[in-house]
Amino acid sequence: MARLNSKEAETILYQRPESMEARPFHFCPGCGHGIVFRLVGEVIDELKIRERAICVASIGCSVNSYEYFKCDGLESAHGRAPAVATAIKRCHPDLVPFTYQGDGDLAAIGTAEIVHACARGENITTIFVNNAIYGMTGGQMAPTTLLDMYSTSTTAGRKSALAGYPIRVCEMLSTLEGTAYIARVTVNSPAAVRKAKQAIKLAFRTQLANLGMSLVEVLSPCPTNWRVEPVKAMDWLAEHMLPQYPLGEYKVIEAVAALKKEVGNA
Amino acid sequence: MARLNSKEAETILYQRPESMEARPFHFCPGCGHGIVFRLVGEVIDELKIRERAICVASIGCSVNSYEYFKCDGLESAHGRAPAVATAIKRCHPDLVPFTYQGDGDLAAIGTAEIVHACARGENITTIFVNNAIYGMTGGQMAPTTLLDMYSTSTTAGRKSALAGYPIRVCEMLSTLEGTAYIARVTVNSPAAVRKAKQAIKLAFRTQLANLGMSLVEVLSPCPTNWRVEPVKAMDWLAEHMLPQYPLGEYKVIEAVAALKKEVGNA
Amino acid sequence: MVIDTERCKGCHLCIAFCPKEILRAADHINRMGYTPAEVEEKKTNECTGCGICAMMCPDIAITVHRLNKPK
Amino acid sequence: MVIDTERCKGCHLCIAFCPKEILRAADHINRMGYTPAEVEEKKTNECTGCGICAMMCPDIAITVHRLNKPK
Amino acid sequence: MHEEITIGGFGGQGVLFIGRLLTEAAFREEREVVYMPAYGAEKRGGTVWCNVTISDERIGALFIARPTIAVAMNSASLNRFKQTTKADGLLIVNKSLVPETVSRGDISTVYIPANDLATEVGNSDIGNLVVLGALLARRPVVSLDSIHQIMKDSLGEKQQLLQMNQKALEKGYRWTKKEYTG
Amino acid sequence: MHEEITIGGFGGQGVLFIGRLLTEAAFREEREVVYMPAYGAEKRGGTVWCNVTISDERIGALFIARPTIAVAMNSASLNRFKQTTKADGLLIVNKSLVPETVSRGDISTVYIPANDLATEVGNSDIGNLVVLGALLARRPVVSLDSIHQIMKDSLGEKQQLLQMNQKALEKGYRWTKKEYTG
Amino acid sequence: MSEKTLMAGNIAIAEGAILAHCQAYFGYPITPQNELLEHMSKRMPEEGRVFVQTESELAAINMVYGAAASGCRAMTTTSSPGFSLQQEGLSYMAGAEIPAVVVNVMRGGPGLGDIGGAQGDYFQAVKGGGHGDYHLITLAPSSVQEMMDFAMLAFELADKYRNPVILLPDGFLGQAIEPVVMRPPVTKLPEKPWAITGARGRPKNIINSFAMDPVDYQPHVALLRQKFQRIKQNEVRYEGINLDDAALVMVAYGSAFRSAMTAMQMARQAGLKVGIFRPITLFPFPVAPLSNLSQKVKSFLVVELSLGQLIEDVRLSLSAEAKVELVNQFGGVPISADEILEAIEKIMK
Amino acid sequence: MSEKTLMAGNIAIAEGAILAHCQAYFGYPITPQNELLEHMSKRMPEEGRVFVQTESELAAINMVYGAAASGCRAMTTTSSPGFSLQQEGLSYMAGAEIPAVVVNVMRGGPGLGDIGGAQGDYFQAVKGGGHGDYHLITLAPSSVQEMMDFAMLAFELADKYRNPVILLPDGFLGQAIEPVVMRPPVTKLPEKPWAITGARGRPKNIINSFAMDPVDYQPHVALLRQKFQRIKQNEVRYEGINLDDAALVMVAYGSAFRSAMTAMQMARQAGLKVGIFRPITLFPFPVAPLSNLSQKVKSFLVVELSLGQLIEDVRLSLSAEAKVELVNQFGGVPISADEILEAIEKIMK
Ligand SMILES: Cc1ncc(C[n+]2csc(CCOP(=O)(O)OP(=O)(O)O)c2C)c(N)n1
Ligand SMILES: Cc1ncc(C[n+]2csc(CCOP(=O)(O)OP(=O)(O)O)c2C)c(N)n1
Ligand code: SF4
Ligand code: SF4
Ligand code: SF4
Ligand code: SF4
Ligand code: SF4
Ligand code: SF4
Ligand SMILES: [Mg+2]
Ligand SMILES: [Mg+2]
Repeated sequence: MARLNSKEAETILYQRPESMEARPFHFCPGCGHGIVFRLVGEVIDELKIRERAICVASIGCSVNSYEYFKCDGLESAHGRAPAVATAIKRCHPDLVPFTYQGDGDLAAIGTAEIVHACARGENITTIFVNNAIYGMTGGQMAPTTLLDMYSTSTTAGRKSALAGYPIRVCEMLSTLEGTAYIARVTVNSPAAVRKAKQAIKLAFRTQLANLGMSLVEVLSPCPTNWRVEPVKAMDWLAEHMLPQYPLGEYKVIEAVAALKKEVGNA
Repeated sequence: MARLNSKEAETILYQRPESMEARPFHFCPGCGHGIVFRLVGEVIDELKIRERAICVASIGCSVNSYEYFKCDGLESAHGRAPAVATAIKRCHPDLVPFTYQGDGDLAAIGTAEIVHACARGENITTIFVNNAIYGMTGGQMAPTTLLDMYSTSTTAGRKSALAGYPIRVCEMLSTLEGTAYIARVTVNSPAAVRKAKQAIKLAFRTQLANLGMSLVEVLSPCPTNWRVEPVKAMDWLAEHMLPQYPLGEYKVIEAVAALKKEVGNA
Repeated sequence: MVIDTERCKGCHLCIAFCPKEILRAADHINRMGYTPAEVEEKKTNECTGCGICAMMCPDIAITVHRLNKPK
Repeated sequence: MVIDTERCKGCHLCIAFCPKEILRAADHINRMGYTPAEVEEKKTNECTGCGICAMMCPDIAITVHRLNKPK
Repeated sequence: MHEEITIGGFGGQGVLFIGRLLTEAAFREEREVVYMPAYGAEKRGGTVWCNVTISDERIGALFIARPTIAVAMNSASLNRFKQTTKADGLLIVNKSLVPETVSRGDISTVYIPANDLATEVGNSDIGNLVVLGALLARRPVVSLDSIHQIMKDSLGEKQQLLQMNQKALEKGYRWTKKEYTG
Repeated sequence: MHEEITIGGFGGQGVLFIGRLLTEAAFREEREVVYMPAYGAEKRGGTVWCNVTISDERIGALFIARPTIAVAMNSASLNRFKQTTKADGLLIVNKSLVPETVSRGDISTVYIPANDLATEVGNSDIGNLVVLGALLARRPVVSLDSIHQIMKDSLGEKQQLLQMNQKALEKGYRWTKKEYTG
Repeated sequence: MSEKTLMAGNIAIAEGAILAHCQAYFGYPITPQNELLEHMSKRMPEEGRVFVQTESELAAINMVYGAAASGCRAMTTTSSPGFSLQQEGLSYMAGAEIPAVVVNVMRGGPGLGDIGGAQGDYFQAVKGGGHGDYHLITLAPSSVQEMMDFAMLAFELADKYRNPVILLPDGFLGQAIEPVVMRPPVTKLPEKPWAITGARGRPKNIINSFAMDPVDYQPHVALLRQKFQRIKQNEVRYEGINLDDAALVMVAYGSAFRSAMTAMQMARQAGLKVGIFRPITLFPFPVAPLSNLSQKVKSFLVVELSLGQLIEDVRLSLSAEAKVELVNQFGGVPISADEILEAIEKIMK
Repeated sequence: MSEKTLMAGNIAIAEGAILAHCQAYFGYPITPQNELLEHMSKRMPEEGRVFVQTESELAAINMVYGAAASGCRAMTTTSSPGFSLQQEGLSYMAGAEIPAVVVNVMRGGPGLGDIGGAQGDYFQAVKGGGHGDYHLITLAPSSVQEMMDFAMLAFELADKYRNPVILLPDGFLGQAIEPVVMRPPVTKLPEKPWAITGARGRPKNIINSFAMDPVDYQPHVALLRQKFQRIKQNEVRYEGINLDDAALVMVAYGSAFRSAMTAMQMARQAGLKVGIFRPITLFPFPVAPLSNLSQKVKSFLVVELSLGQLIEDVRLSLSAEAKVELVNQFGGVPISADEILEAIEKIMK
């Protein structure tokens, strides 16, 4: 991650990734999207794929994600990013499209599109930000909202009898033969952030090696709609989300495992 | 199954179920739909639920299934039967809606609706007829079409690189917490038919006991689009479909297991 | 057992699955243009009423009766 | 390390995660109305350049430099 | 020249096939031609029909409401055509499967035992070609040769099938010439 | 009576809150009233504004293009209102946060150090209520009592908060009466 | 006036539906109607009725189909992109004669657009954004009171004609807060012997919009045509303001009408004889009243929040000699009384 | 005439697209256009191009969006219910200025309807079945030759205006077989510097139809409006037959036009001076040519396979005094020359 600038008398250890625009994020204070965006940017830098990467944005708080990366990008209709990315990859196998989707986008309205991108084994990468809530529209229940959790459409807490059970996306998608790499990570601590980045990087590498569908689910705080302070949100995440959504690698096909061995943590 | 008619000098062992109309099926010769319809009819008879059962038809060769049962019924838009059945059950918990869906209907266009009915744990029953093909529209590839299998849209056989991998629906849906009973059966032999009926019956019982979502996948022949004679189709099914789609019970929550024990094979 | 030959679509699944092998394809076609199944005349008595033919029939064309044994 | 206080949204994640506990909330608000993080004056030297603050910052408001040791 | 031909029968009787043969022949003879099959509901059993319009001019309607030539391969289609066939039109009936006759004085009729004649050439299933022969015998909308050529082109490798088809066609043609001279 | 009031400021300054208070008061005083918030893009940071139209007659437009009363809680909204405020209108500016002044002779202005005055009553955050007091001091579109009553109804249990709010409102009212007599 | 309440337009629709005894609500979040869904998530369970937050607008419309087919008053609410996703379902509902209410709180488009209020879905709602020949009764409220009243009316009309009814406010009306007179709740619901409620002691019921053979389907569509004809004859609603002496008549609905009202007041003050014709039912469009009016008035000004959609129906209604102009906004931006006044002045001098 | 081939309408569209260098095809089976999809499943891989059978029409339209946004000529084909599902996507494509071709081989509706041919999706295609203000260029072929030619033209127009183009045949045309003159393949494709092809040696490209603030989105919609205006000025296409001496002019497109042709021949034989005006572009509708024609001819007969949709655009085009009648079929049933002739005779005497 360190970048040596020989002309200066100092080493820059952390700074905005080169593949990212200077424009500040529109997110709320302490929003996990900001961390995830930066990780994606760092991975694009490190894999040197800015010129080939295509940011396939979805609809949610990350709606205009294409504005933050210095790569080509486009907007998808709500839930359809995997279809859009599929087409781009099929038409241009040299490009590196990735979708950036929230839990409402991917796990509610976009269920069919992500399932079938996985079933087809599309050679694309999905960054799936699970904050257990519909952030953009003001905090309604998402498919991933926890039981008993408050949301503006489950003000007495989500009850399974009325509103069903949270969906475990990684577990579900791992049953599909076309998936090559599926992992769940989070960003609620420096160690977790480091792991999240490794997973995102491996997902992109999976695409670069043409191994099939790669997806990283990132458990991410939404302090605004969780109604807690940003710092507390990190604890809330650990306490409430992790038990329902265990971290880990859910699918690592042999070729990806080999790749992983090969590159180590680089 | 035997029905004793004391006034007659003979016992009728097999006949058209009482809950079914006399009208002949519109299916092709040897079509598995006919067998599955009859099994559903027998189960409705035996559970005495004709007056409460609602046939939620889908779009496929079974498009007009409501015409064959003597219960109320309605058509759904392609893939949306689980949503339609959800609403009926929510509005009328005393009714017994069941969806009857093909593999194109349920596993392609209707992916989101079945996944979310399962995630919500709707107390409905789905009969899912997997014939590995789009029957009604003339034999195009379905999501469940086998690799290398001929279809009118994969005339050189389905290749995963172009057309992805077959979806194992039971395996996928079993990951969802709201499912109570999920099983895969077939109808390619008398023994298989008997088991299929037991599974269908248990699925309906699951609904009657308010235990959550129940789904029975029936591997079923489509001689017309498989381009084999009906009798050979049964062998083809055993040889080609069973390896990809292992029979068995994929999800039996405890309460269903208890129910099963309680009722035995009745 | 009785086959409703006008409902029969000539798939011949019943023939294939009858354990007694007493069914065969008729030599005529019905109104829908199909070759219905029929019981070989000589073997009528061999039917055990097992119902397997009815169970496999996709067109509910078969009814199986059993003469009650007089008490 | 340098905090771009006009980018900072005052989430204070950096403060919470700095292992050296040398960051704190400023006593003023920035142009967007947020209370930015700042380094406690006395502790400037304690920064190890570990980069954890930058790693946790959701708004890429932190840059971490290290003075190169003269060879 | 302008002929509107409708052919109806059971699925499996080869109704669409002889429609396509006529269309292809007309096309080769450089006429304007439209082939319009019935589709869909009729797919699985029931009566199938198709329209072939052959003309020397730009063709309008895809559908034929009142055919100048109608071919009834089953009773259901006869029922229809006996009403719709145009005055001065020709109605061909497959007597092997259709017992009924028509009592209209303003059209010509041919009652041909197509399947029986087909059986004579060795395959009861190709009554459709017998009927096509009959049609061409009464109304040479295309030449017999064109049809032969097309069959030859498409069945070249399957000599036996080709010969059977050719015989059936000829049979229908000659039978009709003989029975309905004039 | 017909007043068109627009209030603008940063999110978090309580702009919508005083708009709602005015609306509720007008409603209780049995006037026609429309409250129209800005929504959406302004949700997360940026300038928030709302419109309150109070009238004795059926109200037309939901939006106010040229307010008769404008309240600028930040510079961005002053920038807008200095153009749009109607001739003979009233423009109230929160001097604590907005250094600029306006040079229009055809409107009345009030420059009130709302947050400073709010600090005096113990909470710098409730400058919005100070400004509301100022508005009512210059244009009694609703009575001060109505506002007090509404606050009492909604904050009944939170006595401390209620008293603080009441003080801020009065402060703004009295300050303005004093500074802008007539 | 104690029976009045201050209420946002979105909430008024929700409460109107509840008063109309809406038994089942299905919806998916989308701005600018989130408050409506959120309100229903609380109120429906309180009333012991059905609320499901669906996985998509597609699921929502198909759940409405199921609920209404089973005899319940059912509703979904959405905004423009979500409404597009419901077009297949709406066509099915019209085809199968399902009475239900669909609310489209319109926003700026096309595409993802923005969340400002707009009227760019006029064609989609009024001409039929789905496939095949059908019409949806379409009601255009222009005040918070009407949000409530028309929500109730929508359920009545839906049941009366066994047809989906669209409530078509723009986003601004959804957010606006105004005083509302609460209405008495509906207590008597119509019988629905056709509904899918279980074949108990009666022949079975079937709900569909399908025939294997077109020849069998056509008569059904012919019946629908007759029904649409009846609706056209019986259900036209509109409001006329200052038409008696008007030299220029504005035609507008929704929040555009509200701005037109103010513009009219301003114009009248300036001595300009301006009136307003407000279609309340967009389908059936008030063709005859407008046509009659145009015997007398020759100058019309259409005010809309779209690129010229309403104006087509106005043109189709007017007599040959009448002249029609357009003043509009679009893409989520409201129209001000001033711009309208300007247009009026341009025409009238 | 050796360059002619007998071909079904659906296949002609497929081959036309391939000749136009369609680089990516996405589709979901639906009658009556299955042959088209099946043909593409073979032909596209043969040509080394992209074919994906999608999980739904929704996925298909969004894949077309992606493929076309990345600079490829892309197409999807469907029939009525599937077209309804694509309305959101079409609105997005119009909003984001994506050039692509969508074929709707119309069948009987509403609802599941039947698989006969129909024209009940006229409003949906021409007025915009999706949300917000936009227009789709809509081409109406009426022969198998035109199925091929207009498929090619559709790609040209799409690229010329960066706008989706709809090809709108009815199901009967899809199934009909006629001789077709094969066209030379397109070899030169337009540059697309705006496309999403990777930000290599140029500033990044963004494709969207969104703004946080309506005030920022409106100018974009204003640009779209200008484009639609240009399309209206430049792209009107129509055919007139026997208009010179016509006392009655029929207006018809698609297979209804074909029946009208025969009816006209019959009428002329009976000495009735009948002509035909055939709109080829439904959007832009040939308003001016029809309007001009109506200076001369006062009697019009609209022939359509729907309950009165085309007739609205005809009415909007005609001069005040012209009279318009309707003769139609609907719900999947074709219209015969006889019925049309009857209508002609009724009017002319
Ligand atoms: C078809 C459609 N339906 C609904 C919406 C409204 N909408 C925008 S974002 C969103 C949900 C976003 O939630 P999520 O995907 O979890 O993203 P987050 O904001 O939490 O990051 C919804 C429902 C839309 N834009 N389009
Ligand atoms: C929205 C929509 N898309 C497509 C179709 C066309 N369609 C009808 S049935 C069918 C597939 C049926 O396949 P399956 O569900 O496997 O049922 P099967 O016929 O094999 O029993 C399709 C694609 C449709 N009716 N509606
Ligand atoms: S609402 Fe939640 S997810 Fe959206 S920007 Fe704010 S904190 Fe992030
Ligand atoms: S096509 Fe296949 S599934 Fe459909 S009826 Fe025929 S055999 Fe059955
Ligand atoms: S199984 Fe049934 S349909 Fe098939 S041949 Fe036997 S009787 Fe006939
Ligand atoms: S009942 Fe059993 S023995 Fe008798 S015909 Fe049927 S299968 Fe054969
Ligand atoms: S670099 Fe490390 S030590 Fe320095 S401020 Fe950041 S977290 Fe603290
Ligand atoms: S983590 Fe970043 S945004 Fe948050 S307080 Fe620290 S510097 Fe500011
Ligand atoms: Mg979320
Ligand atoms: Mg199938």
